[in-house]
Amino acid sequence: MKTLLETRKLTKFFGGLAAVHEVDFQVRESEIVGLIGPNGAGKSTFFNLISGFHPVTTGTILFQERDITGVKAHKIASLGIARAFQAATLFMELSVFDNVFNGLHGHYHEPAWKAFLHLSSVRKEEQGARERVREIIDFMGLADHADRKARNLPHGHQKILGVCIAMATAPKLLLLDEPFTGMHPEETAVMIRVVEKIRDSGVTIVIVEHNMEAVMRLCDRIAVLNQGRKIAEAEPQEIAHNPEVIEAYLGSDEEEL
Amino acid sequence: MNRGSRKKGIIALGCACLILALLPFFTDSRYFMHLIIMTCINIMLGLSFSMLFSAGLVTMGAAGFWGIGAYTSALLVLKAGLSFWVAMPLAALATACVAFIVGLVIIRAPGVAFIIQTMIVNMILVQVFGHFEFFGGWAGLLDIPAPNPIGPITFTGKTANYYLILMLLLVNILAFYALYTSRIGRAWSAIRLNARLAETLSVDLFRYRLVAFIISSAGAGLAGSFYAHYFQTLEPNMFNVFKSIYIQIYSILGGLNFYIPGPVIGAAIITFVPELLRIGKEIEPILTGAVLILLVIFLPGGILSLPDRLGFFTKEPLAASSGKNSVQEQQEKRVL
Amino acid sequence: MTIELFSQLLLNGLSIGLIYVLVASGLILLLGVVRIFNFAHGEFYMLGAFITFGCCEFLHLNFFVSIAIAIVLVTILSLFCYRFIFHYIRGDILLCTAASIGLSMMLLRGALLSFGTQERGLHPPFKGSVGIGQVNLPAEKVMAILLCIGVMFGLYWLLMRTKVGKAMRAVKLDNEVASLQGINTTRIYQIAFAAGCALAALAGGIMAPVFSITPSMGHSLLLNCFMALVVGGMQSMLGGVVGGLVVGLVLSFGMYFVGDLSEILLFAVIGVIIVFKPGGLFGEPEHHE
Amino acid sequence: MQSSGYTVLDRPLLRREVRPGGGIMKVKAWLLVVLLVAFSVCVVTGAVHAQGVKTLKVGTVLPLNFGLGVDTKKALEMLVGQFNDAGGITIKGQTYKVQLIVYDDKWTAEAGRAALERLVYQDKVQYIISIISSPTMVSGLNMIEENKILNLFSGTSLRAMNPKLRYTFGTSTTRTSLMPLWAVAKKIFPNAKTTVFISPNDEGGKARAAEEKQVAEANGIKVLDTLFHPRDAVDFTALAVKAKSLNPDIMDYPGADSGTQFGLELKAVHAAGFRGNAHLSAIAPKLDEVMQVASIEALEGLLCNIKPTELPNPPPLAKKFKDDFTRTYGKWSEAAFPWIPAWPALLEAFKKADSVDPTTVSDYIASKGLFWDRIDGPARMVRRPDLGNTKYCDSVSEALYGQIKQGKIVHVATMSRDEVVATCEKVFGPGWK
Repeated sequence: MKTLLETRKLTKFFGGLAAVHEVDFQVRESEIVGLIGPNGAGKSTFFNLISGFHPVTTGTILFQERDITGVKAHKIASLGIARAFQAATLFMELSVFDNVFNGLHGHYHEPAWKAFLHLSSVRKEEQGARERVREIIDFMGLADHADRKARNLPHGHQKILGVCIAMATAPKLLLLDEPFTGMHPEETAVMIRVVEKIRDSGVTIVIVEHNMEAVMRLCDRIAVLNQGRKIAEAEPQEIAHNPEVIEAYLGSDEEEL
Repeated sequence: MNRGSRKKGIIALGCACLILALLPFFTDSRYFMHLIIMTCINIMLGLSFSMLFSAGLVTMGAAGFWGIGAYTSALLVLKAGLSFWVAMPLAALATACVAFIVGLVIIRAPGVAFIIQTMIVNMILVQVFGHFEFFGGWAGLLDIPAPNPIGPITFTGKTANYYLILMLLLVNILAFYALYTSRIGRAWSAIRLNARLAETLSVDLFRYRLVAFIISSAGAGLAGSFYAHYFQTLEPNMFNVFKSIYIQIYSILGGLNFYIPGPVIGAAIITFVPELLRIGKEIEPILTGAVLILLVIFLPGGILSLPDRLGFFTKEPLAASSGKNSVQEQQEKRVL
Repeated sequence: MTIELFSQLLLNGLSIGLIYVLVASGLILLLGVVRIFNFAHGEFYMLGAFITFGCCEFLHLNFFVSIAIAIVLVTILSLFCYRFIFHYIRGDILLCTAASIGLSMMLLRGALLSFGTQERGLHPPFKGSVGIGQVNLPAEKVMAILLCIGVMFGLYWLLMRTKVGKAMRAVKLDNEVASLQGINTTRIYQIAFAAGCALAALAGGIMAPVFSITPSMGHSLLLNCFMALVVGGMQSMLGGVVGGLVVGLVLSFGMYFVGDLSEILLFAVIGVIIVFKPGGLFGEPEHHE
Repeated sequence: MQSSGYTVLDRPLLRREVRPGGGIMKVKAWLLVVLLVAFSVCVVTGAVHAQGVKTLKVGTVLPLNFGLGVDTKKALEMLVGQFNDAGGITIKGQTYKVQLIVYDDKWTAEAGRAALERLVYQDKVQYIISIISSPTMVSGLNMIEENKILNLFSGTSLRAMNPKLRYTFGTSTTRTSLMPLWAVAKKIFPNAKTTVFISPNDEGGKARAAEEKQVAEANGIKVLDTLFHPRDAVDFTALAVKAKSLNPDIMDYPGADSGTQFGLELKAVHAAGFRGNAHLSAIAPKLDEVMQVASIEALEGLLCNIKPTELPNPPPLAKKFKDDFTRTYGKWSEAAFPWIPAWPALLEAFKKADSVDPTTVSDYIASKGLFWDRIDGPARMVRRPDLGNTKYCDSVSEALYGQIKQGKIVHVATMSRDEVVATCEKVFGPGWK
């Protein structure tokens, strides 16, 4: 399998503090990789570096063997890296449909002046986009809620909607930031099904998550970050028994394995 | 934007156009017509503000760009001898060019800094208009001719000018409406509602904001061009920061979430209330100030939120979730 | 350019700049903690000057006592304004701006009508001038410099060392987290608003013997203070201090060398600064990239 | 861990805290609607109150956001009230009373134009007097001319001297009283050779500085430099240091404000070490205000126009005005003084032209001129050939000059209106009468 995403000695300093320190990390096509670690281990910063929100201090990021270090966030997004945020970061005032509709922004080919004039070619293109939105919503099981405001959805649905929006960009790589946090068991089960469905559709996924059960179940491989460094990377079973990992978690008193 | 609200909007626009088009037949007060014309100009300025707001930016410099339009148009007519009808689009173009250059510098400024920097740009423009004799200095420009007549129609009276500004306003509204309903407008609203998320959806924040800045300034420039030839005199202080602040109040009073009807209502109120209170003589500003404060406190969503407030046409509860909302907002905030 | 001339202009710029520092710090406090763009700030400054003048001239009180009374009265007024206006719309910067414009209109015209139409000036509490080297500076300006520096240090101590100051900084960073930690944010908003307005009143009191006292005296000052914010940045008090001094010095030196172009000169300086540091000298970095 | 780099604005730009109590807010909102409706009904009905017959409507637009505007309004209201109480004016057997309509222009063109539009089209006034602010003046000139309204303005804008204007006349003498000032200065300071101007950089300041430069040089005094400052400046230290370094014999303040700003200029110039004791000002300073900011030493030697009300023995007209004003409003203020001569001029013009028709009156003034008694002495209309206007358009009045010694005004010279005209003609060429 080809390597989709690779970081080489990726480092980020905030002031004098290393949030991410010389992390080498690889994601191959069509796998689900988990990224775990105690609070403050640098997982979210790592995501922010990949999606271009923070400038990298040193190191390189390769996506499909292309160097994307220092590329702006919206360019990275249009290359095919999508991201669903930690909490429900949505367009709260918009309907579910419009939320997903916004996700299709990078997929219009007609030039902007035509869009301004609402020419028939543009209308046709938008019609196509609307159908695509319907498909995504159906696929993710939100069809019943299409006209509700995102603000008024239950928490679990909001998180699924977040994934929907990311999926609308037709990504090659999907970064999921804590998709299971704050969910009931039933909602978690739904989300797991959603993630599996996405994987089956051929999208590569990286998950940052605290919910070990879900991570263990979903991931093909797990990497562990602690204090900005990668301390382990292996199959789920091995990770569970890795002494350094257990030490990291026990030492921080945060989470139990 | 769903079909229902579009239909409603078109009906509202049609009715408003009809009423406004027939207005001169019902009144013979030229003072009233003057106020209506000023209202139309102010509406165009308010629309310019709310377009930037739709892209998540707040400007306190709209009056400066208004001034660029006014001065360009006046100078082109006075010094280069062009016809008003040529000078008007050129004025809008010149304003857009200045906005492009200014935007390159200030669009990147974070949040509140952008607000103050637009204010500074406005002050700079006023100083430039005042300091250089080319622009007429602090005394300003005098005897700017009225728009050139088209066939039998002359633009010296109020009525012809009124129809002219009404046409400009209509064009302005339609163009802005077309933008808001296109993917450009959707990208703006995405930026306003959640800039971070919009960025991950491959929306180029800088470019879209710059486009909003340029287009909104061009709208203000267009209004300025008309203003110069209607008012026939210009002086730098017409375009000072305090005017910009009023422009912002138009949108706030009307309702910030109503990009087009908001400024219409707000500008009408801010233009007419002080005139109604004129009989209060020297205490007029105290009364106007009180009205402003009361409106802001009691109707924070703007005048247009009144129907919602009173419970008309509400399909979905407005603040359905009170406790949960703020928790979500907190979480949302931490992501940023 | 002789050294005397240089130091004369420098000291003059400092004395004016420090006033901008006081008012701009108040604005930063309001902007950072309460999130209000207070366009009525100039009017609080004006009220401070008028009250100081009234106490000195009609009640024949000591100058410093008069300033204290001005601060107290303006603080009470500002708390009143906060409770009945800004409390209802707190957190929304645009609504607060609109309301503060309304307040500014009311206070300005109210002052003109109630204090009378005569322009005022306060006779300096100290006679003569102070010689520093070969430079003579009027005593009231020396006093202004010393008072401002003292107040700024006091403010620094207040923000950095006291419990209230720490709470303020916490609210400024993140009001929800602060309220989760048991800080009464409503109270902090009130205190910050009052403190910001009190600083303006203090500045007005200090300036009363230096310049004239008119109802519209706050207007141009407020605009200069906004420029100070752009120069220094809106994030920290340090930004206000540096911004205020830069504005004061540029205007002082500019007035000597280029006359009425001094404002344009100031704008040029600001332009250069925001091209290289969009958030101001001590402002927050860019966030888009 | 998360660094947003966006600390002040960490919170979204717009966030409304959710407030409980929707029900109460609904009631409040209804209440607001009712209040607003009631309010506008009151306003509209108040505006349409009945008016008596045979009343002349006289309009004025004043900057009520400044002390001088408020005081002028008071003075005009008092004068018009006295006039009506005295039975009005009888022209061709018909008695007229005057209704004065005052509007606020906030010294802005937009509000000023709206106020004028209201005066002209709504209130249908035929006479407008005492406009002070030049933005209002300039933005309304065309409309006033088109509607044939007699316009006796008080401001200093030179724009209104345009020969194309038929209905507009200047009644302020600030433009004309500075020429004799330099003649007086030549007598009082015989050894003076050089001067420096300190002037605001707005329209009025620049125009005055240019005029005064011409006058000074005609009197053989060299203008070393003109230093401009922003109109609302308060800190003049740097400017004063510069002016002092040029070492002039006379310090002159063309177009200066008459109140505390002038005082601040004097104070700064004094503090900079200027001890020539020769200051000039063409505008009569409001001494009580000036002395609040400037010390007696700083004022020493100032040669300026003075108002007759400030003399120890004021002439009867001035004394009556001062007494009436003090009685009516409890406190004397000289701020209104330069702005009210339009009122007696209007009455005199009615009498002389024997008509109240604005066109007849305007044509009479333009062709025959007008002599009337201002409160500060006899005045007359003059032509301004130097500005290309050969109709009577500007005014000249008897001028009093005084010098300040030990904080007191000492009357040094009186120029009758003919002498004033003569000195003007000497500088600007003949043909004024």
